[in-house]
Amino acid sequence: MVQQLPALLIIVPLLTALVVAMASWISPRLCLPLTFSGLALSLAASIGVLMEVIAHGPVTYTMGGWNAPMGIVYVIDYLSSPILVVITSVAILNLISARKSVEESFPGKTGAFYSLYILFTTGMIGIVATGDAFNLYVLLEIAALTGYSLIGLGNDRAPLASLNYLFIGTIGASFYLLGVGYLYIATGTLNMADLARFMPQMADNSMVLFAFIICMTGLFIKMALFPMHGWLPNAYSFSSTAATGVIAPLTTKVMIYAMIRVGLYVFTPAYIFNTLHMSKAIVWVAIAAIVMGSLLALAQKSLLKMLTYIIVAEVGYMVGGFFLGNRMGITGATLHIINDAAMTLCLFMAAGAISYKLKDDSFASMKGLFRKMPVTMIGFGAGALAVIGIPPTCGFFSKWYLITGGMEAGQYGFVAALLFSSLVNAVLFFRIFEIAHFEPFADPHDHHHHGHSETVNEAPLSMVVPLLVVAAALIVLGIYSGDIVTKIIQSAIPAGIV
Amino acid sequence: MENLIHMIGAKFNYIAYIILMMIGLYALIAKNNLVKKIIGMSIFQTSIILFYVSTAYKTGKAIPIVEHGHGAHSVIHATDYINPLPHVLMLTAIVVSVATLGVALALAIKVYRQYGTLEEDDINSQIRIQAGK
Amino acid sequence: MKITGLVTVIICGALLIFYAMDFPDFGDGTSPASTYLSPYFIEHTIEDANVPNIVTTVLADYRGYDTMYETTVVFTAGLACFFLLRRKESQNPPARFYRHTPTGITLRIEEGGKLPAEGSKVFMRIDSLWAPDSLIIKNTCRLVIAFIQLFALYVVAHGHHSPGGGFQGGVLLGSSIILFAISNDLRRSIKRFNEKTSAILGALGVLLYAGTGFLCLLLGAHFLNYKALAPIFRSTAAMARSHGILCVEIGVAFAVMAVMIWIYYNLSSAGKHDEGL
Amino acid sequence: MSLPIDMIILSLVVVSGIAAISVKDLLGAAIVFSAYSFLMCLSWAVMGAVDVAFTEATVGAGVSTVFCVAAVFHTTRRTKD
Repeated sequence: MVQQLPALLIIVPLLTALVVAMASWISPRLCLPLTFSGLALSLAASIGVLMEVIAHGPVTYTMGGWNAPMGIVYVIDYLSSPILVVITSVAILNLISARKSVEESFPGKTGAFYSLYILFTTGMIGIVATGDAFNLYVLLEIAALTGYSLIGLGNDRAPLASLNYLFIGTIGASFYLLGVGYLYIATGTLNMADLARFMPQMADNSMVLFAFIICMTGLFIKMALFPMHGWLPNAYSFSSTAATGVIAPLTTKVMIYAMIRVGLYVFTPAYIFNTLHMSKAIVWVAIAAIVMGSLLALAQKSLLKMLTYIIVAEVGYMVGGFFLGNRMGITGATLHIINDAAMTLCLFMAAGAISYKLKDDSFASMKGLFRKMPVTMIGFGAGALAVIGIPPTCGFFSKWYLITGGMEAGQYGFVAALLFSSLVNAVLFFRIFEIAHFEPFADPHDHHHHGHSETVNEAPLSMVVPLLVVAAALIVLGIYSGDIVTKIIQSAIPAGIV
Repeated sequence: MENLIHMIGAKFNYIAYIILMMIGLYALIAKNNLVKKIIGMSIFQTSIILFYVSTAYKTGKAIPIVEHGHGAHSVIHATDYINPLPHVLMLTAIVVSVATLGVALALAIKVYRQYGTLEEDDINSQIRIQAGK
Repeated sequence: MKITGLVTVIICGALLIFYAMDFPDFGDGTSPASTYLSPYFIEHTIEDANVPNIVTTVLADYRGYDTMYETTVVFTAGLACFFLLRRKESQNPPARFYRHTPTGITLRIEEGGKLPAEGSKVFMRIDSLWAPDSLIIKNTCRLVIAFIQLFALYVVAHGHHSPGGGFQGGVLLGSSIILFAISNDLRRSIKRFNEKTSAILGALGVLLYAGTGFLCLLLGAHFLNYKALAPIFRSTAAMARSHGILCVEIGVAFAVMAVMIWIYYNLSSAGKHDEGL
Repeated sequence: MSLPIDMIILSLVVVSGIAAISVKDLLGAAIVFSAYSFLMCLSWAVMGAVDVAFTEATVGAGVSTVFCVAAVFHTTRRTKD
C-alpha cells in the first residue's frame, strides 16, 4: 500500500472530482461530503508520503509500469513532499471555510464548483509530483483552465479579468511547452532526471540556452513576476472569495515551485549559476517586483486589491531568493513557498469572512471591525504579522534566510528591497488596524443605534475555525521552521550549492 | 546567396512556425476585439504544434504505423518510421487548445452579456464611467 | 498598442529565427530527438502491446497517464462552460415565437403570456430567427448523420491499426449530434440527448479511463499498467495491453463526445438552452 | 530539405493566418480560421503525422469553427479591427 501512495495522492482527488460531477446531477446533497472526503484522503496520502520521504528518502512511482525515460514517473522527494502537504491542507481548509459563501454565490452550480475545485487541486498536486517535463504542461493546463472558470464567475468585472488571465496564461503555458520542445530536440527525452543527465555536455548548446530563456519566461508569466503581473490583481480581486481562497495561495506558489524544480532538476544549478550569467539580472527584476509590488499595494483603497499587490511583491522574494544561487537563498525561497501559502491563505480567508459579512471590502467599510468581528480580526492580525515578518510567526524565518542569502551573495539591493517591503507591509497593515480598531463603526445617520452597530457580529463558525487553525499554523510553522529546514529542505538542495 | 536559399529551404518549417507564432502574438497584443484575440491565441497554439510535428519528420520515411501481417518484414527498424513521440504530445496539445478555445469563448459571451460589446477600448471606457460614478 | 505589438513581435521573431538556425535540418533523421527514445517505441510496440499504430500505443500506454489528463482537460472545459454560462430559465420566459402549422401564421407571445400546451401538434415553437425547414438540408443531414456515426465507431474501434482512436472518434460522434442540432433545432436535439446525459456521460467516460487504471492498481500493479488485467481478459500480457488500450479509448470517445455536445449546447444558446444556431 | 508541396501549403497557412486576424467581420474571421486549420491539417498530413492531422481536421476545422460561429452568433459580427 505504501508504494502506491504517490498514485493515490493524485488519483483519489481525480476520481472524486468525476464522482462529484456526476453526483451533482443525481443527488446534489452528496457533493460536499464527497469533496471533503476525497480531499481528506488526499491529505492523508500526502502526509503518508512525507513521512515515507523523511524516513526512507525520495519515492519514485512509474505510471503504467514503464520505467523512467520511456514512461512517465512521479518523483516525490524532499522538495515536493512538503509542498504537497501544503497544497492538500490549503484546499481542505479553504473548502470548509468557503462552504457558506459557495452556497450563496453559486446556487444550482455548487456541484460544478466543487468538481472544478478538486480538479484545480489535482492539477496543483500533479505539477508538484510529476517528474516529466511534458506531463507538467498538461497538469499546468488543467490547473489553469479550472482557475479561469473559477475566477470567471465572480462580480461584474470578473469575466473580463478572467479572459485576460486566460490570454496571458495561455501565452505562458505555450512558452513553457515551446521550451520543452527545444529541450526535446536537443536531447531527445522528456524525463526531468534524464534531461539533467544530459545537461553537462550541453553547456554551450544554443538550443538549451534558448529553452532555458523561454521556459523561465513562460513560468515568470504564469507566476506574475513584475512586469508581467498585469493579470493578477484584477483576476484575484473580482472573483468570488471561495475561489480566490484556494487560487491565490496556490497558483503563484506552485509556479515558483515549478521554477525551482525545473531550475534545479532539469537545467541543473551548475548550468544556471555557473555557465549562464543571467541570475544577477533576474535578481534585479525580482528587486523591481518587490519594490513596485509594495508601492502599488500602498496605493490601493480596498483590502483584496492590496493583498493581490502583496502577492506580486512576495513573488519577487522567492524568485530573487532562488536566483541568488546560494544555499541560504534557495532554502529561504523554498521555505517561503510553504510560509507564503499559509500566510496568503490566512489573509484571504479573513478577507473572505469580512466580505461575506460586510459585502464590501473597501477600507472605509472596515471601521470598528475589531469590535464587530473580533475573532476574524485576530486571524487577520496573525496573517498580517507573518507577512510583515515579526517573530515568532513563520514569515520572519523565511525572510531571515533570504536576507542572509542576499548578504552572502553580495546582493545588497535585494536585502534593501526586502527590508523596504517589510516596512511597507507594516505601514499597510497598521493602517488597516488603525481603521478597524480606533475609528468607531461609522454610521452618521443614527447616533441612537450606535451601540447596536458595535455588537459582535462574527462570521459563521465554519469560517472562523479554519481561520484560527491557519493562524495557529503560522506560529507552529515558525517554531518548527528550524526542523523543516534541517530535516527536509537541506536535503532537497543539490550538494553542489554552497 | 545560394547558401541562404539552402538554409531557408532546410529550415522552412521552422521559419513558418515562427511567423505564425508572431501573427498569433501580434493578435493577442494589438487586436482590440476579444474574438480576434481568441483566434490569435489559437493560431499561437497551432504554431507550436507545427513546430513539434516538424521536428518529428524524417525525409522519405513511413508514417508511424508498423506494417505487419502476411509478407511484411518481421524485424522492425526504427529508422524506417517517422518519430511518433511528438505526434502523441501534439494530440494532447490540440485537445488543450480546443478546451481553452471553448472556455475563452464562454468568457467572451459573458463579457458581451455584461457590456454589449466585444471591443476592449469600449469596455474599458464603460468601466471608467462606472468607476467615476 | 499596434506599434508596441509590432515592435515586440518583430524583436521576438528575430530572436526566434536567429536561434532556429541551429536546429537540425528539416527531415533529418539523425537528430537526438529521433535517435534516443523513439526507436524503443517503434521497435517494441508489437512486442509490448500488439498494436501496429505506434501513436496509439504511445498515447494510451507508454504515456497513457498524459492522455488521461488530456481527457480530463476536455471534461474540465465542458464543466467550465456549464459553470460559466448556464442560466436556468426564469419563471416568466421572455418573448417566444410559435408557428400555427395549419395556417403558417407566426405568433409572438410576450413575456408572461399564456403559452400553448407543451405537446401541442398545432402550435410549433420556433426560434426568433426562424427560416422555413429546408427539405434538402434536413434529409441530407438525416442521411449523413448515420454514416458519420458509423464511421466514428469504426475510427474508435480501428484505432489500433489505422489513424484515429478514441479522441477523433469521439469528436466525430459529437459532431454528428451537433449537426443534428444545427439542421433541426436545439430543443429537439436536447430532447434526444439532454444536458444531464451529456454531463454524466462525460464524467463517466473519464471515469472509465481512470477506473481502468485504478483497477490495475487494485490488482497489485502500478496505476494504468494494463498487464495486470491479463487474468481478466484471459490473455497474454501484450494482448492485455491491447485490450486495455481499447478500454481507455472507448472511455475517451464517450467523454469527448458528451463534452463536445455539452459545450455546443451552452455556447450556441448562451447558456439558456432554448434557441440554438 | 522541405518538400515543395509543404512549402506551398505552409505559405497558404501563413496567408490565411494573417487573413483570419485582419478580416473585418467576425463570422468571416471564424470561417477563414477554419480554412487555416484545414490547411494546417493538410501540411501535417504531408509531414506524415496522420493522427495529428486527423485530430486537427475533426477538432480544428470542425468543432472549433462551430464553437466560434456559435459564439459570434450570440455576440456580434461587427468589429473595428
